[in-house]
Amino acid sequence: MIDYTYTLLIPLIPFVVFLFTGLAGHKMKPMTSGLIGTTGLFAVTILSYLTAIRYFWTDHVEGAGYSSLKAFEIQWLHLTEKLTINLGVLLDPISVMMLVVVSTVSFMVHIYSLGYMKGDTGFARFYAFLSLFTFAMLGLVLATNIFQMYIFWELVGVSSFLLIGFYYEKPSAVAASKKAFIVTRFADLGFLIGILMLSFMTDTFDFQTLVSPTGPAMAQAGGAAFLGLSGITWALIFVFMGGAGKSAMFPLHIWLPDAMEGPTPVSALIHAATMVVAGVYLVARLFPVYSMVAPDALHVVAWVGGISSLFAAIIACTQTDIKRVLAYSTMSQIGYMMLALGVSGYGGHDGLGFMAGNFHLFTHAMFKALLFLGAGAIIHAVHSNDMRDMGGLRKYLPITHITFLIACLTIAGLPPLSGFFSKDEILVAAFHSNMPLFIIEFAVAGLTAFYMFRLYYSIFWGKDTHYHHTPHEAPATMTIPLLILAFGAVFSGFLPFHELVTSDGLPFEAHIEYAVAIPSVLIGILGIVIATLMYRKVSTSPAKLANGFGSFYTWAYHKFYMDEVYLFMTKKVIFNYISRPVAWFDRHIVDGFMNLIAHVIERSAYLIKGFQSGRIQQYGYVFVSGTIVLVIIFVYLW
Amino acid sequence: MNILSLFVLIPVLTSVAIVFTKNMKQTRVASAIGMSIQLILAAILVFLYLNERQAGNTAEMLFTYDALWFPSLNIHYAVGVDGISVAMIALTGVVVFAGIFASWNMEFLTREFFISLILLATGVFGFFISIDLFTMFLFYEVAVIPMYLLIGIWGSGPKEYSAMKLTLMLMGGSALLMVGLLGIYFYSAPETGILTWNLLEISKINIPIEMQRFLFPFTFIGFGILGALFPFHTWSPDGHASAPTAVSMLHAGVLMKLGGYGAFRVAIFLMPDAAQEQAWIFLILTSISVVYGAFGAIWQKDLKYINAYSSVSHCGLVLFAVLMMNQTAFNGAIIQMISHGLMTALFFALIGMIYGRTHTRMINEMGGLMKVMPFLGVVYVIAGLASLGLPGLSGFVAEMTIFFGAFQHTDFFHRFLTIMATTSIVVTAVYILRVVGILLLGPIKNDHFLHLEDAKWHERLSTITLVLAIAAIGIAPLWLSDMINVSLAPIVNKISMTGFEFTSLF
Amino acid sequence: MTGTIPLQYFLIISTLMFFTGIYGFLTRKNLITMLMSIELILNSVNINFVAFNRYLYPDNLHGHFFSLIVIAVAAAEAAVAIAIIINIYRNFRSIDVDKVDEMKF
Amino acid sequence: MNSEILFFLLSGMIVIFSILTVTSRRILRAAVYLLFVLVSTAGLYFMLNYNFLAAVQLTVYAGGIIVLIIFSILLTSHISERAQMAGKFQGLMSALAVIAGATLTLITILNFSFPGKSGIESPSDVKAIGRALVSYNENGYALPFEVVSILLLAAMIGAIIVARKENLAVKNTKK
Repeated sequence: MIDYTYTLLIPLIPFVVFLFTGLAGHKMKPMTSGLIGTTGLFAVTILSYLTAIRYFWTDHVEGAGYSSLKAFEIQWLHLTEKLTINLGVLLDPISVMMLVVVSTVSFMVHIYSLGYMKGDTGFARFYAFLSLFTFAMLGLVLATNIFQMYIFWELVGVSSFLLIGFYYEKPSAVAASKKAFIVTRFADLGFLIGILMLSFMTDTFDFQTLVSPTGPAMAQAGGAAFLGLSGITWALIFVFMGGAGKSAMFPLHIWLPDAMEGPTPVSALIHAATMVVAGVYLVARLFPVYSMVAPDALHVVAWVGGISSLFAAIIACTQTDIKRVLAYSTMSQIGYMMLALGVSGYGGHDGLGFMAGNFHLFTHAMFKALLFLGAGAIIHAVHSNDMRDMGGLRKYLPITHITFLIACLTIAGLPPLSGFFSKDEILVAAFHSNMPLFIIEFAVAGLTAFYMFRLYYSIFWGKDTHYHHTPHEAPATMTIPLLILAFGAVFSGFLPFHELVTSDGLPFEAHIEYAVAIPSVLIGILGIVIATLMYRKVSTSPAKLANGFGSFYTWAYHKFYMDEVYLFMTKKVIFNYISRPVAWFDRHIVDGFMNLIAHVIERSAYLIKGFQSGRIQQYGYVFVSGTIVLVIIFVYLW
Repeated sequence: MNILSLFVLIPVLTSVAIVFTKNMKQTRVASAIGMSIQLILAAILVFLYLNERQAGNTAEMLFTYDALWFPSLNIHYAVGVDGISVAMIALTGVVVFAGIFASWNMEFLTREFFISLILLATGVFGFFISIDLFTMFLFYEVAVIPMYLLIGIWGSGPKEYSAMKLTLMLMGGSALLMVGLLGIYFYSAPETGILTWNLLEISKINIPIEMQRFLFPFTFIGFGILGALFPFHTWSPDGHASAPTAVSMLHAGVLMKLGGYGAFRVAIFLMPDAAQEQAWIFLILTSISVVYGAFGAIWQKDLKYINAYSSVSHCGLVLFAVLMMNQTAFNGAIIQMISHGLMTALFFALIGMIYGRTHTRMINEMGGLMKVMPFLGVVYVIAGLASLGLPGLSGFVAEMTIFFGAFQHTDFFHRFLTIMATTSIVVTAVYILRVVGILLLGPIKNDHFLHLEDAKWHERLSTITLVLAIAAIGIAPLWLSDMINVSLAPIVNKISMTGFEFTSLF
Repeated sequence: MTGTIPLQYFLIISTLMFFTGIYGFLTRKNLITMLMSIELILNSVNINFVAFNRYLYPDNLHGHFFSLIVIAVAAAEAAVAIAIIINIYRNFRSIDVDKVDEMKF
Repeated sequence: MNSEILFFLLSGMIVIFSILTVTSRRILRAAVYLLFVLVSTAGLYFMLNYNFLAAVQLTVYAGGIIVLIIFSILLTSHISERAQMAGKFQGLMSALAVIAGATLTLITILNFSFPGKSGIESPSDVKAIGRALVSYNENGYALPFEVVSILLLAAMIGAIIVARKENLAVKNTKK
């Protein structure tokens, strides 16, 4: 057995850094804590790459397939005789892949933030939170069991909450952080119920046991517990609810656009590359269970993914805040990944969707982090989030411009950039198993190209806006990560994912299917062309188009009024129709009843009190008449 | 000298010492020394206990001591601890210690205040070490009665009303409890005829089922009132709102735990048959408590009310778990008691400190406090996160253990209630974040707040002690959980002897 | 000297005096008049003692001495009571029994 | 015959003045009526041949207590002041109770057959009384005598202290 115990350090280093900078951060120079965080992350990145290389190549026996192995495990809590919560490190293709993604993006963001956050009062705090997040995310990725995943899932949620609300003096940031936390918390409730059901049925939390083809989970197939679905299907749907909340799937997506209130590096790290794909990762983790015993749950995953991607793409076409456009784009791309998992089968070439989903996760992390960091550089230069305040920036921000363009081309799926490969695999997988979803995704591919280039042209071309300060290129700490990520976005598509990350650990043959690839490239180009025509120069055509769609445009612009529905549900229904009556009921009915008892006793005491008036003559009267009565009774009547 | 008796003796000696102190400084130093010794003693007890268990001592109760106290009723001063009581004693030690430092600046009648506070602590410690039902009850009353003075004299707002309400409702509980305990006493020896108050001896026999049916509700509700059982919880919001800081801490932190502990130790342990039969009624009530308390907290505007309702919800979860009656749920209940004790004490300490600075507890009058008092703000957020069950802090461990324990029941009724109870974690998040958002974050609402100071050393000491305890349980729960688990075995055995099937009710 | 007067006559007189005293005690508001009513009651009791002594047990003087002692007690009681009344008057400017209610409730 | 007339005269005075004592609205007059009652009672004692007791009654009661009462009346109220009486309801109820009580007692007294005299009459002159007061044999009253003397002393001290309370209070605060 090859010793991987050192992987324990991967999550522990950020944790130690978090404790250190969190407790002592305000005592040292801001930059020191930033450098400590970055150095820690550098070590983590090195370890992760080392692990990946060892796991995928040097320690791998040719042709044997990749198995999962537990590098480390300790008991954390003992629940019942059968259920024990462990903490540990699990290595298998997807966790190692995620390790690379998380550490790379996190490292880039750490470097980038040295420039971006410079001078901010909460610099040390920012790095402490970043380390906390990285710790939690790595713990989630390396979880050996579903409960450990849940633990870190919550920790990830809270660090996301802390980072979204980083500018805590801004009410909108506070509201956004609250919203993000509560919505995902609600989803996590589903996750928890799912875990409860799953663990009860299978008596284990352990991933290796759960996904093993002879494991207890597989024995649960079939049967109909409720509404025609089996118990385990329901359990997995609930688990997926947790994933959908974290991954901002429709209809639990509403927190993601608001989460853009956080600092831009945070959006890049958490809300684009890592945390939001946790849902995908969760489904991928349990994929054998989904695929073998609960195909119905997998259909749910596929459709939720498909609908989300279309929904988000439409909204993205109408938004003007660049970070929100990117947020909807993220949601749309995650929809892709979910869909890929949802349409996938298990084993061999059937598992193409699985591979494609993970592949897309990987490439998406690169180009979306790049887009966000680019957007950060733009915001850094312009001090605005709104694309209407921008235009003609290509002259001022050459590096940002180039890297941003690369990212846009990648997401539009043009060969030979990485986005093309991963997206193509997804479309192929959908094409072979589910036609309606394929059509949706095909349309989304065009929309994606359109709105990304709308964004691109609005920022870098279009009108020549006059700025108060001449925008200048970001410092090297910010541009270097952009370049590195651009490199990743361009070349990560050539990674042989079909050999590395597959549903059953065995490599299979994958090739480009031209029947799907060519139309998808064409529709991408079509989207780019339309965007070019409309937005490269200032023109009235966007407004015309918007008018042409009429109320549909208005709906999309208002995000289909999802926020309003939620607001209605929370403010009106929960606050006014549940919480307020409960509070009233408690004060007036329950407490009123208690007070009533007290009042009745007091009244009766008041009545009796008259007898004990303190008036001596009354006492005397009672005494005399009492004596008389007693004498009559005992002397005469007895 | 038995180590357990020290737990009662030291507070008493401290109170005596306080009588002879001359000014505020001496008084608080005396109390701080006394309660620090108490805390150290609690730590030593945990250590000794674990050692003893390690050495293979499998007796149900350790460090027992028994002295006949009142022969004609066979009342003993009988003490002894198992893992559960040791855990509760450790909790009490921590909370009392923190409470002393939280009331460091009590200027009005300092001596009397600390004496009452320590008297209350004496009662609580005594309760947890007793295994004689009568002494237990005695200490229970000792703990409850100083509360009246503490709220009535040192409280704020409608303090007389609250003190009266709290005391009367708790006394009502005691009255029910007394009936229950007397009943247990008179049915404690069906064969030998020598009646006993001793918990262990009673547990060896079976009280006749007819009597159990009658006595269980008395005992359970009697303890339940102290444990904020719906609908007998209304003393809690008013009482907490009026009580001074340290009293709220002690009250919510440990005194309410007397209810849960008693319900578990006496009601369930001694009358398992009736408990199985009647659990469903109380389960419904406690599930209501859990959800209802959480929803009630959303609408409140006073920090202490919010916390009081949150306590209703969390303590409801304790009773809920106790009634689920299996090992995991019991374990969860005990951890939840400890966890809630720590975090609610922390909350009340913080609220007291904030109130001491801003002179208001209305959240809509405050805002942006994080900027002016970062230390208190951060600790408040930590307390809030513990309360909403963040992994790594104690609340999570407790809640998860409870939910998994409760989910062991296979029937629809229990499942449904469990899922209902789990929804409370979302609602908890809502009200905690609402408070944090309004109170600490956002812009500073009042210029007057700009001049406020952050925590003083004693406040830091008080809060850090609690935070450390919360984090310790949250990060490494296994030792605590194992310590409790071992002690649960006799109780679970006794319960499993009853052949009652819940489903037969329907 | 009593001649043919039966014992009952003395008892009737004492009874009437006793109940008159009680009536006074129950109806007067003034503390001094209440004290006077008590004197009446004591006095009626004395008559009883003396009459029983003379009529039923003339061979000893128990009743007689009892009365003597009651008189002494009455004197002491009157002295203390009046001291109290004067003190009350000083504090309340009234000796009305209903107005002295400082300690009530 | 003479004695009967005297008895009825005395008893008539007692009853009438008793009632006047408790009903008179002028306190000073009530005190005087009380004096008459006490004097008449002394008359009854004379009739019963207890001369010493009658003398004590006259000196202590009529002489001492009544004077004390009158003094206190003068200290606490004006001569012209009319005493307040109880409300009608209270008066009526008290009268009813008192009448019931009196009736009951009278019925009892009249229905009870008292035993006759027993033994020989013992002397009740001052010399015999003096002897009895200080002797401690079967018919001696040394103990009650001493007790009463202590009581009187205590009452005297008590009365002084109570009446002087204000001065004491002043002293205490000074200290």
